[in-house]
Amino acid sequence: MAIKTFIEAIRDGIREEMTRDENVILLGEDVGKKGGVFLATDGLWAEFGDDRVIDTPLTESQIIGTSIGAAIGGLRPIAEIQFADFIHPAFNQLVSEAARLRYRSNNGYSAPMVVRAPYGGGVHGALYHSQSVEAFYTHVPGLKVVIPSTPYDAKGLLRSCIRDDDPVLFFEHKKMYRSVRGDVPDGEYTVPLGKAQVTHPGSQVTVIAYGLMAHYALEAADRVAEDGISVEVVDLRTLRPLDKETVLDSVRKTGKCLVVYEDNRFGGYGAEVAATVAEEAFDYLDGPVTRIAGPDVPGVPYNHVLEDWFMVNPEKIVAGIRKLAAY
Amino acid sequence: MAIKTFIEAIRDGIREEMTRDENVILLGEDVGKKGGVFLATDGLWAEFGDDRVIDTPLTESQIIGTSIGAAIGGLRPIAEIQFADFIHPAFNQLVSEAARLRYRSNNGYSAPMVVRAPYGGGVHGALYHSQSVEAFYTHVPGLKVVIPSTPYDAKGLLRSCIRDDDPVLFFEHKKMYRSVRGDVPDGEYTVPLGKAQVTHPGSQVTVIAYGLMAHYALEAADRVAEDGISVEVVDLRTLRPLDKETVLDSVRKTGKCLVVYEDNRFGGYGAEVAATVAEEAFDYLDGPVTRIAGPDVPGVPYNHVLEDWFMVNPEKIVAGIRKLAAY
Amino acid sequence: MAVSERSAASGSKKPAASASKKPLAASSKGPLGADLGLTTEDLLEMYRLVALARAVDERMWILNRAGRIPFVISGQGHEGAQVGVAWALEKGKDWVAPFYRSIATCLTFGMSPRDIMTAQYATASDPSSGGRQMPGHYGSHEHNIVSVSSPVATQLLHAVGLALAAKIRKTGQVALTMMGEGSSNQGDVHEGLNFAAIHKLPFVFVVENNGYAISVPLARQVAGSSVALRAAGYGIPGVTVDGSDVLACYAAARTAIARARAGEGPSLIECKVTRLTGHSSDDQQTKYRSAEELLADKSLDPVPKFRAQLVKAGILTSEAEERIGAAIKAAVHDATEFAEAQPDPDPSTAMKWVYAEDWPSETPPPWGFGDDDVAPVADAVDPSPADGVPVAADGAPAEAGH
Amino acid sequence: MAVSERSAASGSKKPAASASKKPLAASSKGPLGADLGLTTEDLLEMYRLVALARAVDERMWILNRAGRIPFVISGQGHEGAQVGVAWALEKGKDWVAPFYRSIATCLTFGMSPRDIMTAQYATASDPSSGGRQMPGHYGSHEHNIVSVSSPVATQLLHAVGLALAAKIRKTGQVALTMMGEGSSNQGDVHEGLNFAAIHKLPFVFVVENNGYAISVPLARQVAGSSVALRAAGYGIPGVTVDGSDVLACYAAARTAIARARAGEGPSLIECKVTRLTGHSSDDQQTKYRSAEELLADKSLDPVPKFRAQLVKAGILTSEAEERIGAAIKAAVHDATEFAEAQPDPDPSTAMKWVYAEDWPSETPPPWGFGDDDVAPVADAVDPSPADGVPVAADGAPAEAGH
Ligand SMILES: Cc1ncc(C[n+]2csc(CCOP(=O)(O)OP(=O)(O)O)c2C)c(N)n1
Ligand SMILES: Cc1ncc(C[n+]2csc(CCOP(=O)(O)OP(=O)(O)O)c2C)c(N)n1
Ligand SMILES: [Mg+2]
Ligand SMILES: [Mg+2]
Repeated sequence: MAIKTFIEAIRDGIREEMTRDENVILLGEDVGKKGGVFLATDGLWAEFGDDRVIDTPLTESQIIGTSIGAAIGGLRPIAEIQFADFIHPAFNQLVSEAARLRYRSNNGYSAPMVVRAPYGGGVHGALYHSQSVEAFYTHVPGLKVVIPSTPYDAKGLLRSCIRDDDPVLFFEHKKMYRSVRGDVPDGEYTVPLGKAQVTHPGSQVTVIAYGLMAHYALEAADRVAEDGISVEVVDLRTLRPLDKETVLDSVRKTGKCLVVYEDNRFGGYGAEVAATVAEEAFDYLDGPVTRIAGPDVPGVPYNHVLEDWFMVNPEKIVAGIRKLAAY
Repeated sequence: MAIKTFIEAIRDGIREEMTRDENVILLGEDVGKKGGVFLATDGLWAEFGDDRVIDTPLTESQIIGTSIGAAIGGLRPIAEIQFADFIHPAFNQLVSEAARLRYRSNNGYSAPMVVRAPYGGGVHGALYHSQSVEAFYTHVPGLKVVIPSTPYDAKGLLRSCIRDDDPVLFFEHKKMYRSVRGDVPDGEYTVPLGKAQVTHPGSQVTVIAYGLMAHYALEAADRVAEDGISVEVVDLRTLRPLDKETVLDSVRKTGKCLVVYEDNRFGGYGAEVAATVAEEAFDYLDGPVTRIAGPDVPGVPYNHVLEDWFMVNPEKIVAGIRKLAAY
Repeated sequence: MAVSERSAASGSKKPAASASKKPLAASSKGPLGADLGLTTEDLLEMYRLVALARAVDERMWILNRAGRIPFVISGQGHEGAQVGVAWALEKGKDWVAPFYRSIATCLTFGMSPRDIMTAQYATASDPSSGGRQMPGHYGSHEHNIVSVSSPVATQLLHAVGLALAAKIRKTGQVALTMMGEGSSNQGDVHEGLNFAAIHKLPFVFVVENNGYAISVPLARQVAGSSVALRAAGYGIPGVTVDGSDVLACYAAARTAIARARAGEGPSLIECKVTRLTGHSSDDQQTKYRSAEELLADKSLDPVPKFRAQLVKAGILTSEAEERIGAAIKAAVHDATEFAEAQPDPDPSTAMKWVYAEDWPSETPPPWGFGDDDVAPVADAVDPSPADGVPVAADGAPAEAGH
Repeated sequence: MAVSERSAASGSKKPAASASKKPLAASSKGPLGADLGLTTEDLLEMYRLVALARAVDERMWILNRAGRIPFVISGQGHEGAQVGVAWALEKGKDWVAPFYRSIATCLTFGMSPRDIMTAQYATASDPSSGGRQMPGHYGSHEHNIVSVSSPVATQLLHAVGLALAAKIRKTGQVALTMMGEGSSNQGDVHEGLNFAAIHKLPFVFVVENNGYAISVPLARQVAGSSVALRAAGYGIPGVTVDGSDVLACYAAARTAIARARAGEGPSLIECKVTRLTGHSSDDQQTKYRSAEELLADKSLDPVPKFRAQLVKAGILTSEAEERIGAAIKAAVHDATEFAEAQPDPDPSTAMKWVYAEDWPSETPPPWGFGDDDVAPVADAVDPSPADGVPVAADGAPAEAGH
C-alpha cells in the first residue's frame, strides 16, 4: 500500500499491464521520449522501447484507426489522445468503426483497445483544453466509457479496460492528475467495469457524479451535513454501461436526486441519468430530479473570471442540494 | 397553394433562396449533374451553374470546413452531406469550428451556413444509411438543429435556416422524401426557428416527437382516440434551441409525457427533453416521463426482420401511450 | 506489361525478395506468366476467379430485377485488378481490408459464392454480418478479410494497424487495402500513408480507379488526376497499372508485397479500371455518362480481355473453358439456391454482440424481441395516411445511393 | 535567394502578373530587394516588424516568469518567415488564417502590440476573443485575420473556403494559411489541398517547418521529410525556402500570391525555421533536444541574420537601428502597461455570442452571473481536502501542452 497521485496510479497501471502482456502497446502524440504532455507515460519509452511506445504523427484519426487495426491484429493498444478536445478528428473512426465492428460482423471481429484522454476544466485551458466529451460517446452502443475519480479506481479500472474485449474510452480529469492522492495497494487488483460506488452514504438526497465532480460532491455533502442534510453520493465510475441498479437503489431510498456534471448541461450525459431516474424511480420521488451542470456556452472561457463562472464547484452543488432538500 | 412531396418542398426552398440571394451556394457530393442521390437538388446545377452548385470530392470534412470559410467570406453555403451517417468525418469542423467561431471571437466572426443531411431508418439502409445523428449536435452550444416533418415546415424552416446568421443542421428523414405530401403555399413564407407546434390537441397524454416520429405519433394518437385516450402531439421542429415553453405548457396541462425518438435510446436527444420535463414540470406529473426510442444497438440492422424490430412505429407508440395513460 | 513506374523511393526497383512459395522467373521469355512465376494452373484458376466473380455479380442483378434482393453494388469491370492483386498475397496468412466492390477479391481470398450470395439475401448464416449489413459489406475472420463498413476509406487505417501489428509481432504478414479513387481523397488516407511510410510498415494501398465517384468524374475528384503521383509525397513507390490487365496487376502487387514483406515499407498501386454498371442498383448513370463513353468503356472489360489472352496463349483450351464455365454455372446456381433457402435472422439475436458480454443495464426495448407480450412487433410497418399526410410503405427512396 | 523550386505544375514558373501596387523589378541587380520591388522603406519596415515581434515575444516570457501571465506560446525563430510571407499579401484586402505562433504575421497584417498583449492578459478588450481564448489564439475581423482555434490544421479549410468565396464573388482576394509541419499531416490538409487545386482557388499554404511537433522530430512526423514534395501530388507547385531568409520567403510568397491572384491556383511554401524556445511555457525541450542542437539552431535565428543583411547593405544604419529600437521598446512598454490596466471580462457577458441572438430557452445556470442571489459565485474555487482526497488549488498541470 502506498499513497499515489492520480497520474502515478495511471502510469503504474499502464506499466504493469505492459509488463504482464507484451501485446499491450502505447501510442499517441509525445508519449515517447517526452512521456506525454502531462507525463502520464513518463519513463515507459525508456522501459519498453520504440516498438511498444510509439510517438505518432499529429493525427488523431490515424491514432484511433491504426489502433483498431492493431487490435484486430492481436495487439492491445492503449491510445493516448493528448487532450480530450482533440479526439474530435477521430470521431468517425470511433463511432463508425470501433463501436460497430463487433456488431456489424456478427462477432466476427472486435477492437479491444483503450483510448485515454485528459478532459475537464478549471485549469485555464479555455475552450479547447477543458472539454468534457463523454456525452458524445456514452450515446454510442458498442463503446464503453469510464471516468475514474480516485487513484485506486483509476488503476483498477484501467487494468479492467486493458483486459476488456471491447473498445473503452478512459477519461482522466486533468485537474486531478497531481492534486488528487490516495491509497493504492501493491497487488494486481482490478476494479470491475459497470459498477458505481456509494462513496458517502446518506438518506435525504442522492447526488450522482463522476470524475472531478465526484470530489466536489463529497465536499458539498460534508458542508451540508453541518446543516443536517444527509446526502448520499454515488460515484458512477463507469458511465456506460451505466450501473442503473446502484443509482436507482439510492434514489428509491432518498427520494431525491441531484445529477452533477461539468459538461454543458443541454444534452449532456447527466440528461440520460436524470431521464432514467425520473422514469424508473418516479414513484419514489419527493422532488424533481435536478441537474447542476456547466452552462450552455461553447467551451470553458479562458479568463479566470469567466472560467470560475463556468465551472461547477462545491458551492454551486451545495446550493443545488439545499434547494432540493427543501423541496 | 399546391400539394408537394417533402423533397419537392425542400428543392423549391433551395431554388427560391438561391434566386433571391446570389450569395447562396450549394455544395456536396453528387449535388450537381446527378442532382443528389435522392434528387433533392435535381435541376439546380442546370439552373445556377458550376460556380453555385459544386460537386465536391468525396470529403466531408472539406465540405464543412470550406463552407465555414466561404461563410466568413460572405457566401451563404448550403452543404449537403449525402447521408447523415457520413457527417462523422466532419465532426471536428462542426463542433470545434462552426459551433464556436462566434463565441471564441467574441462576435468577431460567424459561420452562417446550412448543413442538410438525410437521416433515419426504415428504408433498408442498415447500420450506415439509417442513422439519427441529432444527439451529437443538439448537445453543442452554437449549433442549431432543425428536423421538419411536413413539406410546409420543411420549406419554411429551410428558408429561415438559410437566412439565419448561425450554422444550422437541417436533417431530413429520407423515408419521408417521396411518401409525405402536403400543402405548400406559393408565397415567400417562413417558419420561425425555435418554435414547436401542437399538431394534435389533446388532454390526457403529451407525446413529443419530431421528423418521421411526428407522423407516427399522430397516427398513434388517432388510434388510441378510438379507446378514448386524448393525446396532445407536440412536433418540435427545432430541436435546438428547444421550445421549452410549448413543451412544458402541454405537459403541465396533460400531466403525462411520452417522448418519442428513433435514435438509440441511451443518451439520445429525447433524454434531454425527458430530463427537462421531469425537472421543470415535476409538480404537474401524474406519471413518469417515459421514452419510446430505438433499441441500444450500434445502428439499424439490414435484414427486414431486424429492421422492423429496431424501428419505432405507431404500434410501439400506441403501447407506450396506453401504458402511460393507465398509470 | 502495362506497368508505368512512378517510383519515388529508390528501393522500389530492385528485384524484391519473395517470401511466397511461387517460383520467381529467371527471364521474361517462355510461356505466358512464366516470367512472373505463374503456372498454367495458376492462370486457369485466376481466370476461373475472374469469370466466377462476374457470374455471381450478373446473377445479383438478375435477382435484383426479379425483386428477390433489394440492392446491388457491383464489381463489374474491377474483377481483373482484384484477382490479379489478391493472387499475389498469401492466402490464409496475409490480411486484406476490402471495399464494397471487392467480390472478386473476397472470392480469391477464400470466400465462397455461397458466402457472397447469403450477404445479398442478408440471411442469418451470412458470414459477413449475419444479415445485419447491406449487401457489399463483406468480411470473414476465417479468411483474414476485414469487415467492410460504409464510410469510405476508414479501412485504410485498419490495414495500416494490421501492418503495425504484423511488424511488432513479427508475423511476416502483409496487409493490403483497396478503395475507389474518390475515396482516396479522404483525410484518413493521408494520415495512414504518412504513418505507414514513417514506420516502413508491410502495407500495400491499391486504388481501383474507375474514373467516377458515383457521378463525379476524376477531374473533379482527384487534383492532378493521378493517385499514384501522391505516393512520392510520402517517399514511397506509386505505380499506375492497366486494371484490365490481370497479369500487370499481379506483377505490380507482387513487387509491392515483396517489398512490404522485406521490411522496405508500403507502396501504392493505382489500377485503372472501368465501372461497367451504374454505381449501384439505385443509380442511373446515363444521367452523367454519355452513351459513347459507356460503349467505349466496354473495351476495358477485363473478362473478355483475360479470356482472349489465355486463349491466344493456348492455356484456355475450349475443353478447359467448358469445364470452368460449367463449374461456375453450378456454383452460382448452388449459391443462389442455398441463399434463397436460408432463414432470416431471429430477432431475439438482435441485441447480441453489441459488446462481448451481455450487460444487465443494456436493456431491450419495451417491445422485447417480438416473442413476448410487452407490445406486438408489426410484421410490416406500413402506416396508413395520418392527418392527410400519408407515409407510404414504399417510402424507400428511389435514388438511395450507397 | 534560397528558393529551391520543386514545381510540378507547368504554369508555376512563368513570371506571374502582380496585382499589387509594388513595382516589379526589371533585373536582379541593384540595391538589396530591388529585384523584388522592395524599397529601402519596405526593408526597414520589414525589419521593424521582425524585431517588434521578437520584442513582444520576449516580453511575454518575462511576464510569464514574473507570474503576470500563466501561459506563453511563442513565435521565436519563425518571425522572418512570417514577415516575409505576410508582406507579400495585400493588407486590408487579402485573408490570412494564422496559427498560434503567428505573432509576426498578425503584426504585419495590421494587429498592434496592444492587440497581442491584451490577448496574453485575456482582457475584456482583447480584440482576438475578449479574453475567452488562451493566449496565441489571435484573430481580427478588422484586419481579415481569421480567429485561431486550437485543433491544428482546421484553418486550412477555412482559408480554402475564403478562396472559394473570393473566386465566386470575384473579389480578387487571396487567402493564405500557415501551420507547423506536424499539423500538415492532418487529414484536413489533404482534403483542402485537393479541393483548392481542383478548383484553382486563390490559395497559398505556408508550412513553418521547425523540425518538431512538440517533442516529435520531423522524421517521425513527415514521411519523406518534405512537406513541399507533397504539392506535386495535387499538381501544384511546392517550394522549400530558408525560413530565416526574410527576402527568400517574401519572394516565394510573392510568386505564389501572384499565381493565385491570376487564377492559376494554389501553391505550397515550406519555410524551414527553427523553434528557439520550448513548445510553450509548459514544455521542457531539453528532455528531447540536445544542448548541441539547441546551440546550433541559434545560427538560424532570423533576427540577427536579417539585421546583418540590412546593415551590410547599408540600409539599416546605426541611426535607423536606434530609432527603430527605441520605437519598439516604447511600443512593447506601452502594450504591456495598457494590457496590465485593462479590466477582466464581465461575467454577465459570458453567455453572449453563443448565437447571434439571445434565445429565451438557452437559460443561464442557476448561479446566474454572480450578480444575483441565486447562488454565490466562489471567488476562487480552492476546495479543501475532501474525504482524504485533496483537490489542490494548483491542480493545473505542470506540463499542460498547448
Ligand atoms: C464517408 C462517406 N461519404 C459518402 C459516402 C457515399 N458514397 C458511397 S460510394 C461513393 C463514391 C465512391 O467513389 P470511389 O471511391 O471512386 O469508388 P467507386 O464507387 O467508384 O468504386 C460515395 C460518395 C460514403 N459511403 N462514405
Ligand atoms: C488536433 C490537435 N491535436 C493535438 C494538439 C496539441 N498540439 C498543439 S501544437 C502541437 C504540435 C504542433 O506541431 P507543429 O505542427 O509542427 O507546429 P509547431 O508547434 O512546431 O510550430 C500539438 C500536438 C492540437 N492542438 N490539435
Ligand atoms: Mg471510382
Ligand atoms: Mg513544428
